[in-house]
Amino acid sequence: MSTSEQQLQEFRAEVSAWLQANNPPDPGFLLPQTFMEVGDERQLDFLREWQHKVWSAGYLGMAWPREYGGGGMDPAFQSVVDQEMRRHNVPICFNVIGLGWAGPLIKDIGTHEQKARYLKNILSAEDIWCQGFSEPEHGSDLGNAQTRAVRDGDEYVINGQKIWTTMGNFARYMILLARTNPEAERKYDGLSFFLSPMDVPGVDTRPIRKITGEYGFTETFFTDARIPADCLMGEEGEGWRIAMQTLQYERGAEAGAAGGLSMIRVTVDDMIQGLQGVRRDGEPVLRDPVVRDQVVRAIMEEKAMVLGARRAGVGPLTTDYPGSLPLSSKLRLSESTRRMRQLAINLQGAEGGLYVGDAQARQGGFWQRAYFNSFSATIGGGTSQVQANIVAEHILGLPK
Amino acid sequence: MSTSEQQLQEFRAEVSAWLQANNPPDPGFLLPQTFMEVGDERQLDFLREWQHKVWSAGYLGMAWPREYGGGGMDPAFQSVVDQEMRRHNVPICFNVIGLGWAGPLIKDIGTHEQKARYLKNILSAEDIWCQGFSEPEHGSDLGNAQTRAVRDGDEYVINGQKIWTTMGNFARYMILLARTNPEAERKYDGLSFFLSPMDVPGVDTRPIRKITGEYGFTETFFTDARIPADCLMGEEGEGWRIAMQTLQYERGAEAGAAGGLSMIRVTVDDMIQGLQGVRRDGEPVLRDPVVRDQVVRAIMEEKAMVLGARRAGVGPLTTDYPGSLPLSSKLRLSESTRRMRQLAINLQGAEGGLYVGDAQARQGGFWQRAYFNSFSATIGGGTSQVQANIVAEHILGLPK
Amino acid sequence: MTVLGNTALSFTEEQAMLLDVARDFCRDKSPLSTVREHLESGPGFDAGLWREIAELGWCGISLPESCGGSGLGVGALVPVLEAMGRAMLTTPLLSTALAGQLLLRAAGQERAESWLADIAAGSAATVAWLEGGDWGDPAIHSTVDAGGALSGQKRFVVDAGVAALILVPVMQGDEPALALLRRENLPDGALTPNVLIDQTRRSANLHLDGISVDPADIVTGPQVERALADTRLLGALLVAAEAAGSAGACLDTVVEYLKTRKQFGKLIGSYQALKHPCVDILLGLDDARSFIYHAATLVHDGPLDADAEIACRMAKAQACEVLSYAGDRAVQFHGGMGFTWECDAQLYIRRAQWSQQQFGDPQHHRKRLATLLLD
Amino acid sequence: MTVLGNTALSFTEEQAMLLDVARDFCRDKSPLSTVREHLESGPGFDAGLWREIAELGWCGISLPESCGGSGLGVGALVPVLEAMGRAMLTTPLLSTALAGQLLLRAAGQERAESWLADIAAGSAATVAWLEGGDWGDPAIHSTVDAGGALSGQKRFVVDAGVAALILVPVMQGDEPALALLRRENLPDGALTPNVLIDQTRRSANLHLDGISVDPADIVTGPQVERALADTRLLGALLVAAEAAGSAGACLDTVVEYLKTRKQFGKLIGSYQALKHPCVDILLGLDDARSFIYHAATLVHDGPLDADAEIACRMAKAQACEVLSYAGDRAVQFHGGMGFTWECDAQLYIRRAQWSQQQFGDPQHHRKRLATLLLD
Repeated sequence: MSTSEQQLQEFRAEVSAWLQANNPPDPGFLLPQTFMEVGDERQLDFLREWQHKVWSAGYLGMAWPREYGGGGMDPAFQSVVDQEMRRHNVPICFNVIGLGWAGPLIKDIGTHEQKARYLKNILSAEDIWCQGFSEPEHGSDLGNAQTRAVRDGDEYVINGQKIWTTMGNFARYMILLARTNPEAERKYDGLSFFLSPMDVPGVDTRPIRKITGEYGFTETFFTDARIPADCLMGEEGEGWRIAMQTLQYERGAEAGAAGGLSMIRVTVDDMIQGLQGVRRDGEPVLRDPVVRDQVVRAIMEEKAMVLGARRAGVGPLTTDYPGSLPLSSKLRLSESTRRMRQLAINLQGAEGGLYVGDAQARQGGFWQRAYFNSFSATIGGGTSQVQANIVAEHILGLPK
Repeated sequence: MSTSEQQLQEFRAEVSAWLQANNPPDPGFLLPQTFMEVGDERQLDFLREWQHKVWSAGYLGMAWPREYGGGGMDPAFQSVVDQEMRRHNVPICFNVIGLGWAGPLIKDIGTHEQKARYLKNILSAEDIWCQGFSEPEHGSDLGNAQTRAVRDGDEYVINGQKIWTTMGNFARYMILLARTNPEAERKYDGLSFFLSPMDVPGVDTRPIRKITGEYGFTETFFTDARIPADCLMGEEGEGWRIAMQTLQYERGAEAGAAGGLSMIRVTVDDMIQGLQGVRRDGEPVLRDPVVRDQVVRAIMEEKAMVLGARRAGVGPLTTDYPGSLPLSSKLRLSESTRRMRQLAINLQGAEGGLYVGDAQARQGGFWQRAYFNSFSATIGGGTSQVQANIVAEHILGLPK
Repeated sequence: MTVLGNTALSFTEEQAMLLDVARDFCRDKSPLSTVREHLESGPGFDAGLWREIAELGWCGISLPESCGGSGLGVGALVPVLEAMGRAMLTTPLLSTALAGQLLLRAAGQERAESWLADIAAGSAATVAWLEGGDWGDPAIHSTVDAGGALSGQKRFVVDAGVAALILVPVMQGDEPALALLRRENLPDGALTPNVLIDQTRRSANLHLDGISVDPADIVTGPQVERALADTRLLGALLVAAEAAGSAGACLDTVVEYLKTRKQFGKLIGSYQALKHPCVDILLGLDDARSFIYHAATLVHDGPLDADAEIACRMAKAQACEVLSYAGDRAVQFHGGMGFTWECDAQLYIRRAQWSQQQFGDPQHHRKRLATLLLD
Repeated sequence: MTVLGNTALSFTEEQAMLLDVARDFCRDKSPLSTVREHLESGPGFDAGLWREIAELGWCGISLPESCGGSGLGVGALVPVLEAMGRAMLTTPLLSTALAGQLLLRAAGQERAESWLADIAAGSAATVAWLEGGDWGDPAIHSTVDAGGALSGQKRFVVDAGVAALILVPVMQGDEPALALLRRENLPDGALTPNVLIDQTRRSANLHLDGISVDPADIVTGPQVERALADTRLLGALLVAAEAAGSAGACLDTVVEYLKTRKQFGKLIGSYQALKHPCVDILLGLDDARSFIYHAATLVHDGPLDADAEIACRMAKAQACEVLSYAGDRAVQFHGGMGFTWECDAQLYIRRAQWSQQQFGDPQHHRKRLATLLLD
C-alpha cells in the first residue's frame, strides 16, 4: 500500500483544519504533558473525551484493521496526524499503554476474540490500560520480576506486587509480566505475559504521590487474584520476549502503534519563550553573556538530537558505531531534558522559588514541575546509569 | 624544644635576605617545576649545585641530627625556610626521594651505619635517590608488586621490573619494594623494603619519554642483580608497612622530611598573570564575561583548598566526615590543577597552539607543558578514579 | 599579592558550643517526620519550637548585650543556621536575625534598642527585600511620603505571615529609607501568600498602597544604603550556611540508601556511577563549609570590607552549587523511590531550588566576584 | 518558528564514495607509525603521499570543473577531512582547499582560473589569516600600497613552508584586499617557523615588510570582505570535520585499551568511572558528526546564509569540545602509559589543543551563535 506525497499533503491540510477547529480550549487547570501525569479525575475525563473525539473523527488507529475500530490505512497517514497534533499543540492521546503497547501486540499476536474485545475500546478510550513490569525490589532489573502466576484449572492465581503503574487506579486492564516458572535456568525463561483485568478481587492499587506533589502512579498488589487462563499471551515462558516486543511499538505508527500524540515535548523554544520578561542584573536575562552561553548549549543539545535522527537514516554515516544513535537516544533525550528544565528554573531568579499553585509563578510553575517530572525519564525504563552501561557494552563493546 | 614566635620571625628575615641574595639567575633553559621533570644533565647539574648551596648555608635538613649533616633544630625553622623558598620562587630542592622518603625513614629506623652512610649525602645532593614501587602491570595496585628478591647468603638476588622511576638514570640508590615471599597469604605480607644500590651489575635503566616530549622517568630492569643483604630495612615481610610509613613523611618538615622546596606550585595568580595581554574578541581576555566566570571558579577552587587546610585544623569543624579533608586532598589538588592548566591554555587563543621551543609561545610554552605534566599527579600515586574509590569507601563508608 | 586574598579561618569556643547545642537540639526536636508535618499547612514550623529557640537566645546571638542579645557577632549565627539546615528546620530565625542586623546597621543600637530587644526576646521580624525576581537590581521603587504613607509592592517577603515587624526599604525622595511596619498595622489583604517550591518555607507579596507608618518609624540617613547592601551579603552567608547543612544531610541520605539498596545482586553503592558523584558532593560540601566558616570569621558588626564581601559571595555560590547538585543526584540515585513524595530526596531538591534563588544565585555572585577580584 | 531553524541533513553518493575511498586510503597509506615518523622533522607529512592525494583529485573536489576540479562543492571535503582526521594524516590539503575557496569567492572563477587550476592539480596553497592570537578580531593591519609593496606581519600561517601560493589579507587604503604571494618571491627569512603543540602540523610567522607583489596579483573589490568571512566559516567546518575524525580514533584507542588492560584483577573497561565517560565521548562525537554533515549539507559555492553560518559554528564548537574531552580522558584512562610519548593518547590531546584554537574556540562560536539565535 503506497501513498503518494500528493495524497499525504492534501490529507495534512485536512487534518490541520480539523485540529484548528477542534483543539479544546484551556480547561483552566494544568493538563498533563505525558500520560504519567494524569493525577485526577478532572484531567482524566478531559483527556478521555478528547481521545474519543480524535478517534471518532478517524484520526487514531488509522493503520489498524477496520473491523476492530481502526482505519485500515497506510501508517503514513497516522504519522501525518501525529506530526500535526504536535504542531497544533493539542492535548495528548493519553491511553498510551493501550495505544502503543498492548494494542499493537494484541493486533499482531492476539486471537480474533482478543482483538474484538480490546482494540476498539483502546482507541475510543473506553478501556484504559496500564503496565505491570516493574517491582519494588527490581527497579532497573526487569528480568528479575518475582510476581508469581500459578495455573489453577482455567485460571491463573497471581500474587505479588508491581510498582510505578501509571494510571493503575484508572485502568481496566494491565499488561502483566509474572513468573510462571521460578525454577527456570535463565531467569528470563520463567516469565509469562498476561492481559490482566484490574477489576477482579485481590487486585488493589495504592496511589503513589510523586515528587511534584501530584499523583499519577500506583503500587499494585496482587493477593490470590484469579484471572482467566486465556489472559496469557503466547506461551508460558515467552514473557520476556513478548515484553521486549512491546517496546518495539513505541516508535510510533510505522512500528505498529495506534498513533496519537503521546507526550507534549518541551523544547528549548518553550524555555526561551518562558524567559521573556525575566531580568538579571537589571537587563533581560537573555542578554547576560554567561546565560547566553548556557542557552546556546541547550539549543545545540536539542538540535543535535533532531540532526542525529536524520543522520541515523543515512547508512554510510552510521558505520562507525552502528546502532549508537537509536540505542543512546533515551539516555540523551532524558538527560538533556533534565538539564534544560533545571536551567529554565535557574534562570528565573527569585521567581524560580515559586511553585505550581502560585498565581504569579511563571507559566503556572510549569518548569518547576517539569524539572521534577523529568526524573521519570532519567529513572524509569532503566536509569541513565544503566542506560550508559548498555550503550558502553553494546556499542563500544566494553566489558560488563 | 619550643621556639618563640619572635625567634622565628627574626629567622624568617635572615632566610629571606639570604634567598634574595642567592636566588640563582635564570639559566636560560626551563627549570623543572617538580623533581619528575628533571630531564637532562644540564638541569641536573644546576639543581645539584643549588641544593648543595642551600644545605651548605644550613637551610636544609635543619631538624635532622647534626652528626649526620643536619641542623639539630626545631622543625619550625625548616618550615619557615620552605615557606620563604616558595615566596621567593627559588628553584626546587630536587633530591626529593632522598629528602622526603628515604632520608627520614633511615633517620627513624636505620642503623647508625646506614645513617652515617646515607643521610649527609642526601642533603648535599651527593647521592641522588629514586623510588622503585610501581611495576608495569600494577600501576594502581602497588600491593601486587611482583619484583622478586631472593636471599642468597649475604646477598639478595633481585629480578623484575620497575617503572616510573623518577631520575632512575641519575640515581645512586633506590628504595625498592620487592617480593621476598610469594607464598604469603595476604599479598601485602610477602613484600620487603630495600635500600638498593643502582650501580651493581644487572640493574639497567631505560629512559621513558614523556607526553611532553621530555625525559624524567625510567624503566628499571633487574636481572639477577645482587645487593648486600644489609640493604633490607626492617624485617622481611614488613615492606608494605614501611612503604606506607614513607608516605607519612611527605607532609613536610614537621612530619620528619628534610624539607626544602619540593615543587613549584602553579597558582591561579600565575594563570591570571600569564593572560595579561591576551585578547578575545578585540578586548582583554579577562574582560570576557564567560571567561570571568571560569576564572572565578578556578580562584574559588584554589581558595577552597587553602581554607580547607585551615579548617582541617579546627576540630569541631571536621566531625561530619572526619578525615575527609586530608584524604581527599590529593584528588582535589591534582584534578583542580589539571583543570586550571587546561583553562589557561584554552584562554590563550591561537597562541595556545604553540609549544615549548617557540620563541613567541606565551611564557615559553609553560602552560602547555604544565597541562601535560599535570597528569603525572592525576595518574601517579593512585589515579583520580582510584582516589575517588578510596574517599568513597573510607570517608563515606560506601561498599567496595 | 595573591588573588586569594584573605584566607583567615577561626572558630571560637562560643561558635563551637553553639554548633554542638544546635545540632543536638535540632536532632532531638525536629526529625524529618516533624518537618514533614508542617509542609502543607500553617506557618511551616512548630510555634512551640520557635519559642524554645527564642528561649535558647538564638534570636539575639548577634545583637548587642545591651539589647538583650549575646553580642557574639553575626558569625556566631553560622553554626546555628548550618545545624538547622541539616535538620531542614526552618522557623523565622534567619529572617529575624537579618532584620536585626539591618536595624542595627541602619538605625543604630541606640535608636533601635526597643525593636532589637523585642527581636532578641524572640519576636519574629523580616525584611522585604525584593520588588521583582532580580537580585542583581537593587533599585527600590516603593516610596514613603513625609506623612508616612507607603506605596508600591514587595514580593517574596519571607516569613511575612508571622513577623511582628517588617522592615520595608522604600524611597523617601531620592534617598533610600527603611519603613518599620508593625504587623498589627497591616490591613487585611496586604499580604498575598506565595506557593513555594520549598514547602518548609513561607513567603508573601506585600501590597503597600494604603498603608502608613508613623513617621517616627522611618529610618533615614546616608548609612541606610550601606546597611542594606551589607545585610544582603549577610543574608547570602546565612542562606549558604543553611544550604551547606542541608547538603550534608542530603549526602547522608543518599549514602545511607546506597549502602542498603541492592540491584543486580550488588549494593548499588558499589557502582562507581553512583559512588563517584557522592565523592563530588562530599568535596563540594567540604569546600562550602570552608567558605562559610571563612566568611563567618570575617563578618562583624561594622561595615563589611571587601574581604568579607568576597567571602560571603563565595560561600553562597559554593553552598548553593553543591546543594543543587546533591538534591538533583539524590532524586536520581534513589531510583523510582526518588520520584516519590515519600522519599526525603524531594525535600532537598526543593530546598536547593529555593536557596539558590535567595540573595542571588551562584552565577550572580561569581559575576560580582569577578569585579572584586579581576578588575 | 523554532530556534532550531534549518535541520536539513543529506549525503550524496559522491560524498559516500569519497568517505569510503578516503578511509581506505588513509588506513592503508598512513598508519600512526607513519604519522609518527614525521612528527619531529621536515614538513610533517610524506611528500609522496601528498602527490597521491593530488592525483586522487582531492585538492580540486570543491573547485569548478572548468578549473580542473570536480565541482562537488565544499561539502564534499567534509568526509575526506573526517577520514584524514581519523588517521591523523595532515598534508596541506585543508589549507589548500581553503585557499581555493577564498580565491574562488574573492577573485571569481574567471580571474582566478590559472591559480585554481594549479591548486586543483595539487599545488599547495594557504591563507595568512591571523596577525595576533584573537580569532574574534578580524581587523587587518597589514597593508599593500599601489605599487604592490606589502608591510606588516602575519602569524600562525599553516603550511606556509610548503605552500606555492600564500593568500595574504591586507588593507589597500580602507578596503580589504587579497595579495597573492608566490612562494618563489619570498625572501629568505620571511618565514619564521612556529613550534606547535600538534606535531603533525606546521605553521610559520610571515614577515611582510620588504616584500612586493605584482599589482596584478592583488584582488580587490567589495566581495573580498564577505569572501574572507565565509571562508573562515568553511575553515571552522573543515577543522571540525577533521577534529570529529580524530575524536573517533581517540575513542577507539581508549576503548581498545580498556578492553585489554587489567587492574585489581578486572578489565578496567568494566569500571563505570572509565566506561561512562567513554559513553559521554561517544554521544558528543555522534552530535559532532551530525553537526558537521548538517553543515556540509548547507554550505555551497555562493555566499553563505545564516543557516550555514549557524551550522558551521555549531560543528566547530561541538567537534572541538568533544575532542578536547576525549584527548584529556585518553591520557588519563591509559594510566601511566598515557603519560608517555609512546602512547597514542598524546597525539590526540595535542591535536585537540591545536584544533580548538583554529578559527575560534567553542566559546567564541557559542558567543556568535547567541547573537545569531537569540537577538
